[in-house]
Amino acid sequence: MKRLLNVHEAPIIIFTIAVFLLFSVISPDFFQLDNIKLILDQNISMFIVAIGMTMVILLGGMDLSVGSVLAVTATSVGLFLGQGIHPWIAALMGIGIGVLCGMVNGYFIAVRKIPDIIVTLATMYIFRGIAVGISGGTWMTNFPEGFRFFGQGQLLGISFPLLIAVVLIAVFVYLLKFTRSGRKIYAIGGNGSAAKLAGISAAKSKFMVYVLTGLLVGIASVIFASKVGSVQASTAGNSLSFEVMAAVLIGGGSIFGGVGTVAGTMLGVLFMGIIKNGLIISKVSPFWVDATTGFLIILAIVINTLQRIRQNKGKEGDLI
Amino acid sequence: MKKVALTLMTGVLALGLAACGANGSQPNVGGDANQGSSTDARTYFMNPKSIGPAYWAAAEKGAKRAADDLNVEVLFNAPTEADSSKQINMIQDMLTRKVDGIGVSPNDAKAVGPVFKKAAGQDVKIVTWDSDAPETDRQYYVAPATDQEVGELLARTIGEEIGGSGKVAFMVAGLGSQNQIAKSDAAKAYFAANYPDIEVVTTVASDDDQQKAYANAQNLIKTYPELRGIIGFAGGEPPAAAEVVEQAVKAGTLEKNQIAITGIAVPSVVKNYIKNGTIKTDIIWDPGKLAYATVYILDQLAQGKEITDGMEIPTVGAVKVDGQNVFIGTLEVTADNVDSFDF
Amino acid sequence: MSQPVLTMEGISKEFPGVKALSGVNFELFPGEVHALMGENGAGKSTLMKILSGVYAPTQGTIRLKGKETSFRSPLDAQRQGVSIIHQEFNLFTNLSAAENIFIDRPEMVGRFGRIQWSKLYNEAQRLVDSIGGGEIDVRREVRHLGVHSQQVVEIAKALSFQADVLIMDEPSAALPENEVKKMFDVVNRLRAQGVAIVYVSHRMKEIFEIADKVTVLRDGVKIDTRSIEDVTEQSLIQMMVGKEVHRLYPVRDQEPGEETVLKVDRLSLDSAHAVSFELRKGEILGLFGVPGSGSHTVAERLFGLKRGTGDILINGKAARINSPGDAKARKIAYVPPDRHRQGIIKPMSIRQNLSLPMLPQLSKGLVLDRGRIRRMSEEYMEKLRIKAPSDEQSVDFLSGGNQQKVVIGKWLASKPEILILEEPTRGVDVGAKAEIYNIIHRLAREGLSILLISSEMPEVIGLSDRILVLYKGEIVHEFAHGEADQEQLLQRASHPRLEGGIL
Amino acid sequence: MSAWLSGFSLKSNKLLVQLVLLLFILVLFSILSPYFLSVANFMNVLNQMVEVGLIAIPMTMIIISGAMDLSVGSILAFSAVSMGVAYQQGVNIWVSVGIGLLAGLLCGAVNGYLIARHRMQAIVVTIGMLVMLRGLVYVINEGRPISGFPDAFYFLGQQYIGGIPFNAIFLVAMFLLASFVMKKTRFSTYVYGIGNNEEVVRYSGISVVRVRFILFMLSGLFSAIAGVFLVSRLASAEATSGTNIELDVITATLIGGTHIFGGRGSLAGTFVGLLIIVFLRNGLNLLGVSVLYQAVILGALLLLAAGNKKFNGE
Repeated sequence: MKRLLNVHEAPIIIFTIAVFLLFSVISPDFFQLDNIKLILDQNISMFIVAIGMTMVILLGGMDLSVGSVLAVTATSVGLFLGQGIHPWIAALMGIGIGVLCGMVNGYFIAVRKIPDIIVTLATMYIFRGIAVGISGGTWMTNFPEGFRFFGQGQLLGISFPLLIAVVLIAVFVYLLKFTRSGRKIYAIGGNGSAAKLAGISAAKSKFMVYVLTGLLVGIASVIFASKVGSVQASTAGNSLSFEVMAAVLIGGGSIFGGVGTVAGTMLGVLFMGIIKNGLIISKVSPFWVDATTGFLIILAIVINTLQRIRQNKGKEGDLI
Repeated sequence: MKKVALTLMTGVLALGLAACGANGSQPNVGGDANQGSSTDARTYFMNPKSIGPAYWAAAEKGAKRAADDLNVEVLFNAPTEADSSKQINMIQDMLTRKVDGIGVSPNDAKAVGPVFKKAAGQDVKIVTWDSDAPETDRQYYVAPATDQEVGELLARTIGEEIGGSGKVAFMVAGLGSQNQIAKSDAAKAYFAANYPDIEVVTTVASDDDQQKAYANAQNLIKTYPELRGIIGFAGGEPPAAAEVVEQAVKAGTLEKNQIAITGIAVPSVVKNYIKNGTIKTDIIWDPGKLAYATVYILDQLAQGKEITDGMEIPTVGAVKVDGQNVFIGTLEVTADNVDSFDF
Repeated sequence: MSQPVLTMEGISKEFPGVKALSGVNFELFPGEVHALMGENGAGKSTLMKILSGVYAPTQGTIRLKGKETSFRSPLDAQRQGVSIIHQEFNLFTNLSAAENIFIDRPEMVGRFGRIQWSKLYNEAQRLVDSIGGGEIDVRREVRHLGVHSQQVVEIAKALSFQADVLIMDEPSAALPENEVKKMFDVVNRLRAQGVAIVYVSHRMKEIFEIADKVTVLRDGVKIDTRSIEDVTEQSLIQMMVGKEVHRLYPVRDQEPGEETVLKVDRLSLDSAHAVSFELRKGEILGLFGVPGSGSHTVAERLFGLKRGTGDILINGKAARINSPGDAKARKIAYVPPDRHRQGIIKPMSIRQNLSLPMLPQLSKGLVLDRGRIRRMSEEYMEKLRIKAPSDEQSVDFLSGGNQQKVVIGKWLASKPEILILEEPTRGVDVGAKAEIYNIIHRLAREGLSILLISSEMPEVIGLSDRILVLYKGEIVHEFAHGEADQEQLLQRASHPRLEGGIL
Repeated sequence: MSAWLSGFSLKSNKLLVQLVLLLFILVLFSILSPYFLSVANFMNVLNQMVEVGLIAIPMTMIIISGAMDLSVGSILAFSAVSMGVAYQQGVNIWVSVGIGLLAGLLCGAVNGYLIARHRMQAIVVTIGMLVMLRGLVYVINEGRPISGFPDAFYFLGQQYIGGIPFNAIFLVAMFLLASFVMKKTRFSTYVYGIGNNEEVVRYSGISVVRVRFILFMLSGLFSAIAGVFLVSRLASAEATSGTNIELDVITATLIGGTHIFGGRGSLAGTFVGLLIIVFLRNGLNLLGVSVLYQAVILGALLLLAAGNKKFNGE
């Protein structure tokens, strides 16, 4: 038990379980296989985007533009489909556009060395403008039947998007935990100057991370478009960046970089998803939903902070 | 302190410049601003709630067509989000441009009061469309019908479809949006009066976010297994509800036709759902015609002409004028006529 | 002996306006421990930085195993077999000890780019064990390790590169005495394996214990290289400081007063340890302890940076000190050990730094009194002889000594009664050191009570009226004026109980 | 000589760059649009920039101190609606205003308590507050706009004095007052000091907690004042007011040359940055440029400004 408590994600695990139990008691509809599937299903794009945001935050940065990138890619996919392009090719092209957006961010951040927050604030405006511009103000909708597969299809009896998310999570857990590239991200975020001394190029890693984030957002947007069935360029992914950042930080990440895991982030997303779903299932007045969500986010952060303090106290040895 | 002084000086300088500029350019502008005379460059500002949604894009087309037909200039613009204060800033900017009339779909009926008063003071014609701002200086309100009528129509549609009893949920774009509140209140009142066995279980809001609307609909059918109907009060809600219901039916968690859906949505967006029967009836009006009528009325006003009941507006047809309200009428979209709409 | 593994010839290094090294020759043979000595500012650190690939020399050649070479970066130097262990850790505190040792190393990567964690952990544990760090779990994150364990990780990291040449910069500074012994064991083992070690330290005793040769630098010039048998402590000091040796510590010509200004009673350092002592008016009380003894915590407690239990009496009155603000109100001033992090705000001017603690007193109501601030700042610039063209210059451009004087000056302006000085001359050159010592003396003579916390033994011995020795959170010995020498002091601070009967 | 110039002198150079940019925008739009260069239009713009401007004052200070407050928009709405509800309950309008301001202070205090006292990450806490307060706004009045305030109250946001909008005069007065504080008082030294090196300020016997707390209280207060002015200008208190205003405020601050990592920046710069974005918007509106392109232009400008700063700074 004590070992368990020392796991970095311990507080959020416990808190998530507590909230889960609370909802299960309040509403009999909550703790059901169907509903759990539903929660996962509703948050697929969040899960995927949050992987990218985890890496960005590990490097000590933040990406405010993910929502706008989602809008650009989803709109492009819609346009391609409207041109009668095969769904798979349209999806791949859309993902390519996501990568391109990531490269734009990466270029300004890693090469031109402009602070992340400024670049992504700017590209947030720019990409959103482009998205609405190319959409011509109309909705992307009436997608061909073949495109539905990405958001609603089944493979081996499992939801296809869920499968994609699981694969991506596995790949990135592996990447961050087991490869040099992944460990470099932790090293740079943990101690930039020591990383430099060890010959690690922060610029390369940063560029790569923003490109990968673009890729992930691209994938998420294809699933998003297919699942929701329609894309409105002006509002798609509007509050995505804040929500995803909150999820990463709730999952134990630190805004100063170097700390956080994909697993923790996924818990963070799950936590937010459970709250949103649970509040509605529990038939809470709609006016209270946002207020309660915000309160629980703050509570989660408070708990995280307490854990950090507790861990620092447990430092080995001397008086210093 | 030096820097502040420097800044202020620049400001003063700029204002000075502005003052000179204003004097210099007055003769030019003055000509345009003269009311009513039949100069060929009459300019109107058409201001929807926001830019982006398909509904307003369709309206823009109608406004542009009116501009061509009437040989006037129409500027069509709004903030990217349905934000009252940004909308008003934009109207103020346009008043500076000395347009001859403004057609506004206010995000907040009360908040446009002051800017309308100012416009009226400049003898700019004011017409609200799609959403009204009563008790302001607006001259006419152009709408398909009143919010109350639309709300009642939606309630009646769903009431008939589900046979007069059962649970119904409302999906709105924003909990704070005036026209959404008015319509949903009217629908509730209609149920209370005509279908006492219908219970409105909840109202969920998407904040105009498609994904959130989608998640809301998912949560609704999950939370209320015996739900019989959903009314979507804004363009994004019915397709989200239909998508979710269709997927649930496909997955076998919901019986076909268990949940009836109706609402306000552009036909092109819900075409597929209407064709395969997920939505039986969709209430809409042609936003293009609405905008066309608005520009037409503005132009009539600017030329000092009368607005009369039953007057014929080209491409729109005869309109009903009731006091200061102009109604172009609503349309019911069903599987039979869905292909006949071009918006 | 065989061929030298490393030869440096005619090494010079110039920075804009400063010649840090001129024409230094240096030879290093396999299997020798070569001590590099010199006062701060003598050029030691520049030479080390050239050797480890941080700087390129302006002139001169480096030959490694007979071949002329150059180091493009620290990593390049490491790959060529020259590793350095810095005094300040370069660790990723968010990563495990093992990963720190083998960060970004291709040899730990297996198929599919997979890092071989078990191999990595095993190798790391083996390395750490081999230098007496057996109690360290290399899977733990470094931020959970204590300072000395972190140092062991640093050493293991350097060793992991199969180093031919190992530079150790003040390796014992952070280690407790028993660890120093273990570290010597490692050094001896490495020497036996033929690794050449450059050992940089101020600690005479260690030099004589471990080194084979010693090279002394002064003012960027090499004075001499000698075999350790050919030198004594006295002659080494002579070589290092030149003729200034006698004037470094001014003669104490006044006795401290009788009245007790500060009385500390059972002041807790952590849950298990507490200290009690008294400080008299005009007294310089030295507080000495090896790192980890708690001397730093004493300062933190007195200045309200850390809370705990126990009584603090100032002029006989109980004082509650829960924040630095409380301490300041009780006329306690604190010159912290790390001036870059705790002492000066670099982009700000000397004047702004000097006036920072005193701004409430230098304001008329809410508005700053520019005139008084300028006069105050100019007064202390002059009093402390801070060398700068103007007090509106940013402190970033000052030398270490002058920066330190700014930190002292900003507290003197508050007219404190008790001044806590911690490592007042760290990273300060000899000339400035002497000046700062003079300032300390003058202040004591003017009646200021000073608590001097320092890890430099000569400083503590040379300045203090009394010395308290702290060991693992307890005061274990008190030396009266003139009673202590370096050997005794170190002994008491290292393992007091071996001597028996002190407590 | 140049080496002796401290980092602070760079600031004035930067301000010059921004002033040139502003002037360029003014001249450009004067040429492009015959309607731009007129007193009425300028007064209009002044009237519109007040809310963003008021919040930009504490935001500049907070960013200089190395933190950020993303909850300002929600605080604005919370205060505005609190005031409206109080008035609806029959409370005197000026007392209601007081209640609105108190509500803002309270939100600021919560932020300050968590961030200053418990050293939590400012961005995270304020995102949480952003969501929670916006939710509470809907709880308070179920999302219905509140209007029907007495005419005396509209003075704040709608009255012109000598041809100049009263709220703009108030904004300039606030900027001058804040500039005075950020130049002439010790508070400013503390704020810049914390932004550069928080530890040193703490080790100088100054309560960093108190300074940070005050900053977030100020942020709450000014957001509330902005809310009151907004209600007065629009004659209506809405649940959605102030949504995304934090982005405008931060953009103005950054274009104004304040460094995102703290330690450097000035209110004068923010004021110029504010003028740049409002005149840009106004000019583009007058030209009938769609808001879509406006967003793109604003983003590009931000990148340019930040990139340019790299060039002549650091």
